[in-house]
Amino acid sequence: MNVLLLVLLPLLGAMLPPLTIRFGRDVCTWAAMAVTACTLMLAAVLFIQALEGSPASMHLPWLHGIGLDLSLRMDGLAALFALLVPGIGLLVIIYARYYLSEKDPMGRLHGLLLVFMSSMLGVALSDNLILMLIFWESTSLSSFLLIGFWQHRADARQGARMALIVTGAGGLALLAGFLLLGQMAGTFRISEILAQGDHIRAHSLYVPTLMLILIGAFTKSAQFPFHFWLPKAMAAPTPISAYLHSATMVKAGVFLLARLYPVLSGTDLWFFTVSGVGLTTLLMGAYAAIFQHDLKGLLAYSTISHLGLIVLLFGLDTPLAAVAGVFHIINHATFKASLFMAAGIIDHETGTRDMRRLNGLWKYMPHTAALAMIAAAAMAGVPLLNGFLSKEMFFAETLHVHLLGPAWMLLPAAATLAGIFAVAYSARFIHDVFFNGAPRDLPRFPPHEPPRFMKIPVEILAGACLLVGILPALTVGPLLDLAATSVTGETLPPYSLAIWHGFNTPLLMSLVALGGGFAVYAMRRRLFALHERLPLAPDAAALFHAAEEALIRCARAFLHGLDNGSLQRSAALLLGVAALVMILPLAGPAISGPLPLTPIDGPSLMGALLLIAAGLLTVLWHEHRLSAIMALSVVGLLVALVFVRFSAPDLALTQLSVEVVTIMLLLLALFFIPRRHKPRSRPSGRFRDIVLSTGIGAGCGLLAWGMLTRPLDSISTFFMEQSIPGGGGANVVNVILVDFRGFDTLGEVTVLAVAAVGIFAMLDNLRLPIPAHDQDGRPWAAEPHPLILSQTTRFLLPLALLVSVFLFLRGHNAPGGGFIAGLVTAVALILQYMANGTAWTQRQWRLPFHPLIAVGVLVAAATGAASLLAGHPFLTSTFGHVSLPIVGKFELASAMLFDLGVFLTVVGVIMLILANLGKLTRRKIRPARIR
Amino acid sequence: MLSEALISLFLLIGGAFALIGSIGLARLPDLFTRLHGPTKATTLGVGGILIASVLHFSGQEHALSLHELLITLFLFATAPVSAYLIARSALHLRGPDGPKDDS
Amino acid sequence: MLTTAITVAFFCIAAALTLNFWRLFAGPTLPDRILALDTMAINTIALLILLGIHQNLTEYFEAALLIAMMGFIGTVALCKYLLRGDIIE
Amino acid sequence: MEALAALIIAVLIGCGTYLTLCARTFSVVLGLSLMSYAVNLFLFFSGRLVTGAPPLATNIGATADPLPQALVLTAIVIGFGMTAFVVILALRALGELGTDQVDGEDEKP
Amino acid sequence: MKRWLPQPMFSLFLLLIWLLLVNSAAPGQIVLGALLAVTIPLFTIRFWPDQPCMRRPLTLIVYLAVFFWDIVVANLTVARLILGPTGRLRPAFIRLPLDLKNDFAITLLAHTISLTPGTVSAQVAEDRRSLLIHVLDLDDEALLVNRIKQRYEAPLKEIFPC
Amino acid sequence: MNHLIMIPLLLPLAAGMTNLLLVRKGIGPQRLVSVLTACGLLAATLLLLVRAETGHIDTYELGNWPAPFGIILVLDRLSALMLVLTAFLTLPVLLHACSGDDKLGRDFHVIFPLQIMGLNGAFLTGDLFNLFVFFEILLIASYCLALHGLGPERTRNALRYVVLNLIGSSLFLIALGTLYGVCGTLNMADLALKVAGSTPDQAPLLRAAGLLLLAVFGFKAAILPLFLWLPGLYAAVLPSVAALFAIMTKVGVYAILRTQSLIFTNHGPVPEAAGLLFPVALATLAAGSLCVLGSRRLRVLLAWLVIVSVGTLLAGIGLWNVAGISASLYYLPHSTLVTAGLFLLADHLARQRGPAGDVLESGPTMSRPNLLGSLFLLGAMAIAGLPPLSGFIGKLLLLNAAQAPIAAWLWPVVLGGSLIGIIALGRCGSVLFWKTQGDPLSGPPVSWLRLAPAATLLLTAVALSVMAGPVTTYTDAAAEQLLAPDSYINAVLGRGTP
Repeated sequence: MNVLLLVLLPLLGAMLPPLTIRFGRDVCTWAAMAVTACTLMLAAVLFIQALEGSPASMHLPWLHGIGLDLSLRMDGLAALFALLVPGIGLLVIIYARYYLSEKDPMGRLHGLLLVFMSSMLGVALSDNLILMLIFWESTSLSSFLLIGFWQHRADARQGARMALIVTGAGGLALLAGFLLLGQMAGTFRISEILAQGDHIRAHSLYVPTLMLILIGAFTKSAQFPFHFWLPKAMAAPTPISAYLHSATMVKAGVFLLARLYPVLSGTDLWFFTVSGVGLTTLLMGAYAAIFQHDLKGLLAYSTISHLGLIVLLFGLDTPLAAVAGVFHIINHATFKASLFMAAGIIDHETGTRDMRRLNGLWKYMPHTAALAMIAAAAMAGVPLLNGFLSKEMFFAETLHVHLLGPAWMLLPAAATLAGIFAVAYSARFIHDVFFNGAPRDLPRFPPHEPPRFMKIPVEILAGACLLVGILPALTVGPLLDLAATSVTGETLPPYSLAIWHGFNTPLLMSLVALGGGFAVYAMRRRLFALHERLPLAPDAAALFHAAEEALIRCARAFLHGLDNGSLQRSAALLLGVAALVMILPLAGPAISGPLPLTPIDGPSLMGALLLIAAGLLTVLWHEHRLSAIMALSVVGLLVALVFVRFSAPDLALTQLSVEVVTIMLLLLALFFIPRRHKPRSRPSGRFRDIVLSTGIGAGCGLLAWGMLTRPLDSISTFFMEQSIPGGGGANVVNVILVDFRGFDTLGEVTVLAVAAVGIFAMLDNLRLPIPAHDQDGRPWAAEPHPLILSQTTRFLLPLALLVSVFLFLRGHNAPGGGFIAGLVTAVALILQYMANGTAWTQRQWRLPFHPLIAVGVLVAAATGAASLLAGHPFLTSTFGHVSLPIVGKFELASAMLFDLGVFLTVVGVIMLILANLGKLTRRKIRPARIR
Repeated sequence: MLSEALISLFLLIGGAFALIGSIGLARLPDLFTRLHGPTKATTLGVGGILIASVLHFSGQEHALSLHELLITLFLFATAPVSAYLIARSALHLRGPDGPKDDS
Repeated sequence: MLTTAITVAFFCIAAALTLNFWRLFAGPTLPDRILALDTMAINTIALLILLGIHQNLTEYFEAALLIAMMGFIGTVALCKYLLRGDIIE
Repeated sequence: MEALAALIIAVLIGCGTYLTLCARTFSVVLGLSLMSYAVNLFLFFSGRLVTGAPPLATNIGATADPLPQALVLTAIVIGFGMTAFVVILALRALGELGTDQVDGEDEKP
Repeated sequence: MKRWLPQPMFSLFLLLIWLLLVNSAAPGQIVLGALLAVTIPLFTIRFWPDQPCMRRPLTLIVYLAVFFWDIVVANLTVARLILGPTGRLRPAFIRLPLDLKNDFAITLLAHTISLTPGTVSAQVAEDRRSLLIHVLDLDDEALLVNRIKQRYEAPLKEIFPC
Repeated sequence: MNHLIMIPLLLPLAAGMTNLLLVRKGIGPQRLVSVLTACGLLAATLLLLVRAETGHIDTYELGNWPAPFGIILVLDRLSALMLVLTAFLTLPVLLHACSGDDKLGRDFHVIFPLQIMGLNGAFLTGDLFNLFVFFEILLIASYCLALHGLGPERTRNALRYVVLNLIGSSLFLIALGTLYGVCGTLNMADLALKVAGSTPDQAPLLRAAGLLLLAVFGFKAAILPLFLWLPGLYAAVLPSVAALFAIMTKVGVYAILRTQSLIFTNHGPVPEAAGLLFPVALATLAAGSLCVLGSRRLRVLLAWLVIVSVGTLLAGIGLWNVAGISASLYYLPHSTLVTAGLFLLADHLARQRGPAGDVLESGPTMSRPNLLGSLFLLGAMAIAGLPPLSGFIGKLLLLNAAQAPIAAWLWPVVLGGSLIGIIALGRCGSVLFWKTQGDPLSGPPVSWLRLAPAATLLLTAVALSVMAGPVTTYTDAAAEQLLAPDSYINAVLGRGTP
């Protein structure tokens, strides 16, 4: 549990600084420090436990199904990081208190630092690959927020995004690699996986797994060719750089190499890839560092270089190299953190980091200079400092590599060369800044020593460099031992942490490096000139940026090309897909079924031909719109005839009445729609339309043909049999509608109701120009309501209502029903509107349409719900026969009440739509813009 | 047998008149003359067939089946209005000069 | 005899419908087309009744009645459009 | 008769499709209406072609399949609601956008 | 009475229609029809504010008889004209001066004219003083006007005096 | 037979109609009705979830007619999940809308419950035609909601949406007609039996019908060539409506899952449809991701993210194994709720940014940048699939579900999509929150209360990831239930058939 606490403590503590910032910067810092200190102490306790041989661990199931559990374990390697991360963190927090200006949001910085600390601890402590990945990605994300801390600066935003993208991409690769690893091992538990090294190395998926994991590690640790994000990340405030790029973020990559060392290492592929990349990075970073003019840039490249060194060490694939690697992790953390802080102090006090302007600061800030010199010397590998020790071990290990065969000399030579570069840039850091004449137009002059407490972290770190450098075995011995053991997973071969191993080749290499380094530095002006003249190596960051921009441009082009806002294109795509899926399965000889065909008779043939002709006429006339409407209504009429021809009188009734309402709607709309002739611009478009139409038509026709020529065994016999005994009606279609499938009908009236409400909303405040004359420029007829028409409709209305009642009442047993009755009523009422005008009609009687609709649907629903009271399912119908004197026996069915609901809704809906549409022209009209 | 003959007669009359009305519609030279065919001949044609139907179903079910008359009533009530409105629209479309004798 | 008469009547009505359609197609004016449509509706009534007699079914009566009503209303709407543009003012 | 039925459906659907692909709201509405007629017919035909036997429980012997008829009825009603909606929407679009073009091409004057 | 049965004749007519519709004269249907014949006018009377006053139902029946006979004759005439050579037709518009005042009566007259031989009413003048009639084959305008006035307008004037 | 199953349908219907009666009574009572309804729905659906969790499949025979004849409502684990998701989405969206969006027209509270009813009905029904009817209800309601507030952009996009859906509905009916014409039944369980027992002679028709259904549902779900209607629409409608629409595509996904797992199983006589799903899903995912990157407005970007999530969901379903479907079922609530939350958040951002709106360009500083920024970060992390939030877990489950040969296709696309998501959202967040200039606009800063709905939705990403264990247990069970449709068929046709 304590392990979990170790991760949770900073995470929860992260809320403290933002909350306490209102009490002042000091309180905020104290809060952050307290949290960190507690974490550090806890880590120390756990470390001691681990030293005593009982490493703490915990295991909580989370997503156990796929093996993702909350498993944490404090082994040696984890302990190393568990100490480093809060340790350096504590110093960074103190330092940041003085580094940040008044207007920087310190609460956010400290909070984010703590979150970051928590994620980093999580990475170190995870005993589950996926869990580790979770923390891994959180470090990417929190580093994104940290790097972008100065959000107003474009370089900060860009650097942050670049870091996020590169490390995020690496994280995704890592995820894939982890998943593969998990699939190979059958578990995501790291401690279990570590035991399966041989099995995994022999597995066919080893190569992709290794590559993916290495991509993850290399992006995080800024290895070539993914190194470019790190210098850009220097836009962050220096405390953040000091933290992220010395001890934590970038170390996550090498941590991963160390963590999976027992599983993945030990193959040629590992050796060549890891050491190759490490070596390249080592040299490239060191070389580039020399030529940086920005203090932090120099440090950034040196960081890259040192990370390359560590990676190279792990790549060398010997236990002692691994020890050296672990050792260098510690050392690099200490000296690099202090160097960043020193650079920050200089920046803070002088206002610049440009080494061409910073000169001779020794005079102004000797204390800082002394500290920086210690740290820089450690970086250069000067004896008596910790850097020397690990570098010595590194040189020694390069001599023992046998895989290269006759070319074995290359590696030591390259290592020495890197050493030379390291000395050169360290020398430059010191000499250029503190000596080398006088400062040149510094933004802040004269500089002086920073506040006392700002130097304390640097002093502690520099002290550590010295202490470890002089007394390595006493100070870091046990930690290193423990950590390195858990890296290699086996007992380490004997090694000694001592300053003096006698005169040997590594010492010689060190001396060469020192001497060479100073020599290179001495020649720096000539080298700078030479470097300037070198053909510019492609700048990876610029390339990355260009690639990103290109990708976005490409995406925009794609997006723009995809969607031009055209309805037609989307419709064509949908219809095209439909045509394909209909035609492709049917394009075989087996489309005709076995059923014998029914004979064609003359009138039917004629009707069919007329129907087809009317359809084509609609297309032909679509520019002459009124004619097209007429052709359409012929289609409707003939479709109704088809329904009658094939025994569906109910359908014919519905079709006819819906038809006329549709026509009215279209006419109402047509009044407003301007008429223009515009030939279709592209013949290709028309060709496409014709092909598509033919395709869809052919597809549907084939489907219909295939269907009609095959026998059907349907469930309808049940309805035929049950209609009278179960539904109390002889008209099976109506009984299906109100009883067997009454739920569909309820849905259908709901659709109508919603449509009406929506239409009402659309008509609200709709302003359309009212044409003063018809399409040929003729003014409209003067007489709005022809006498003969209005007189006739007065007579027709009662008749129509009678018919409507008739259709309603008999619907259950013969063609008819609530829907058709509703339509007839509505149409008859609309006829009044047409013949007498909206104003007159509404003066006579104003129907409340909205409530009518609501009541209609509610009546239908309530009829259905009434059966719930009796304990039957919704919409269970009941019916009975009632006898009255004179009248005789007649049937009453609950379904009729349901039908009444339908009736009311339909009347309400149609009236609402048509009457309100008709009212459009009565509004006060403003001339609208019509193109 | 007699009833069947009667029904057949009415059917033929009805069919013939309906056809004649439509021939008129197709054949006559201008709208106003065409108007005469459908308003009268077709209406009567439908009437004939409706009477046939009345006879047929009354004979079938041995009870008076008169509801087809209703359709006739409807047609008589509406056909003139339709004709009137169509004529009126044609007059309107012809222009403001008002009705002229057609030539 | 009845069958023959029905068949003949069927053909008459079918021919009538075709002629109506021809008029609808040929126009030339919009009122012509409306007239053709109206006539078509009326002929359709005849067709339905005929079908009823033919199949000995009374179920088509309502459809015929409805065509009489709806055909009329459709014609009114179309004419109103020609006359006034706005069919419901 | 089956061939005729299939032909009717093919032609109506084809015409509807063609009109739907036109660049003006009015044509689109016409096309959608045509298409919905055709689709209703298709659904209706899925109960096969039965002549002279409306699905009344009082009828003796085989009748037409009532279920597709009920479905078509529902479909007609829903189709009507949708057509009405799209007609008014076309008007609304005309009012708001000042154009009845829908091919997205002539938005620029 | 007036309140609950605003149009007694019309209600009777509706009952008749109802019985026609249901195609039966069962007692139940008569009761139901009567109920509807009373209730529907209660509602629709709002849309028929200008009720014509009707006298002399007998004249109406005579009028209807004449009317139906004329329809048959009209059809034969028109059939002959249609099937004959169309070139010989003498179509023309004539204007019929109106004596009728009642709107409903004018409407009835227009209906009658449209349904009878060779004439279609085409426009009621805005002042309702005259009726424009299209004649398929015009022989003598004065004769026709006279015939219409006597045969149709006069009885209508009697039936609907106000 | 338990009547509880009717609540998700009847309650919103009654609420909608009550609100229609209350239309002239002002917004207050309507809001009350809507909110109470939403709460009631949440409670009822949770009870249903508890029932379904046991693995028992509830059926409800409407009108007391037995299975293949009457309409049957079926509650299995998948339906219950969708119901709860809908209810859970509804409440915050409604509350957000009540802070102003609903006043832009009189009928918001009429339509809104009916939209929910349509959704619930689609999730519950066991009858194909009834599914069509509920699709129409939810579509017509969605048209109205899409147009709510009106304005040219909304109208333009709604017109396209409506017309395309009308075409889609026509195609749906054709597929339905073909199925009925071949099998003679509409009940999905019965159809499953009939299709399984079909003759080779019927196969071409069934194949066409199956593919057509897939195309129609795919269109509603917004798969690759058919998704053009979505981005413009979602960016144009009111934010609360867009948030609700986050579930609209999921209805398509649900319908695909239901019909393909039940009727056109990949081992049945018509395997094509199921087989097509996977490549189409990947293509959708890829194209959607690219468009995410190309978007210039936040809401357009979010809309494309909806499409990406559809691709992801269908990819999981396309694997046709328990793990894949379970992954999708886990991902489904996540993507719905988080996208909805982001849409709501985008509304707040756009208001804060004044004239800059949601255009991804430098705008004024926001008045509570840390709060809004944290919420945005939360949502962006979740939707981009960054750990430890639900998006990551969903993708993890999905990646883990793919076995060797197919993983080679799935992994690169899903991971690449994630990367593009990270790039796009990183740019987006950096522009919105970092690249600011000038002071905050005058006007009250956004209050906690107003942010609460968005925050609730976004925080479900945390809840879903913490609860990943139990949730995946449920989705695993649901996926197993789907892949063994016999239990469904037996439950539906258990009685009433000889």
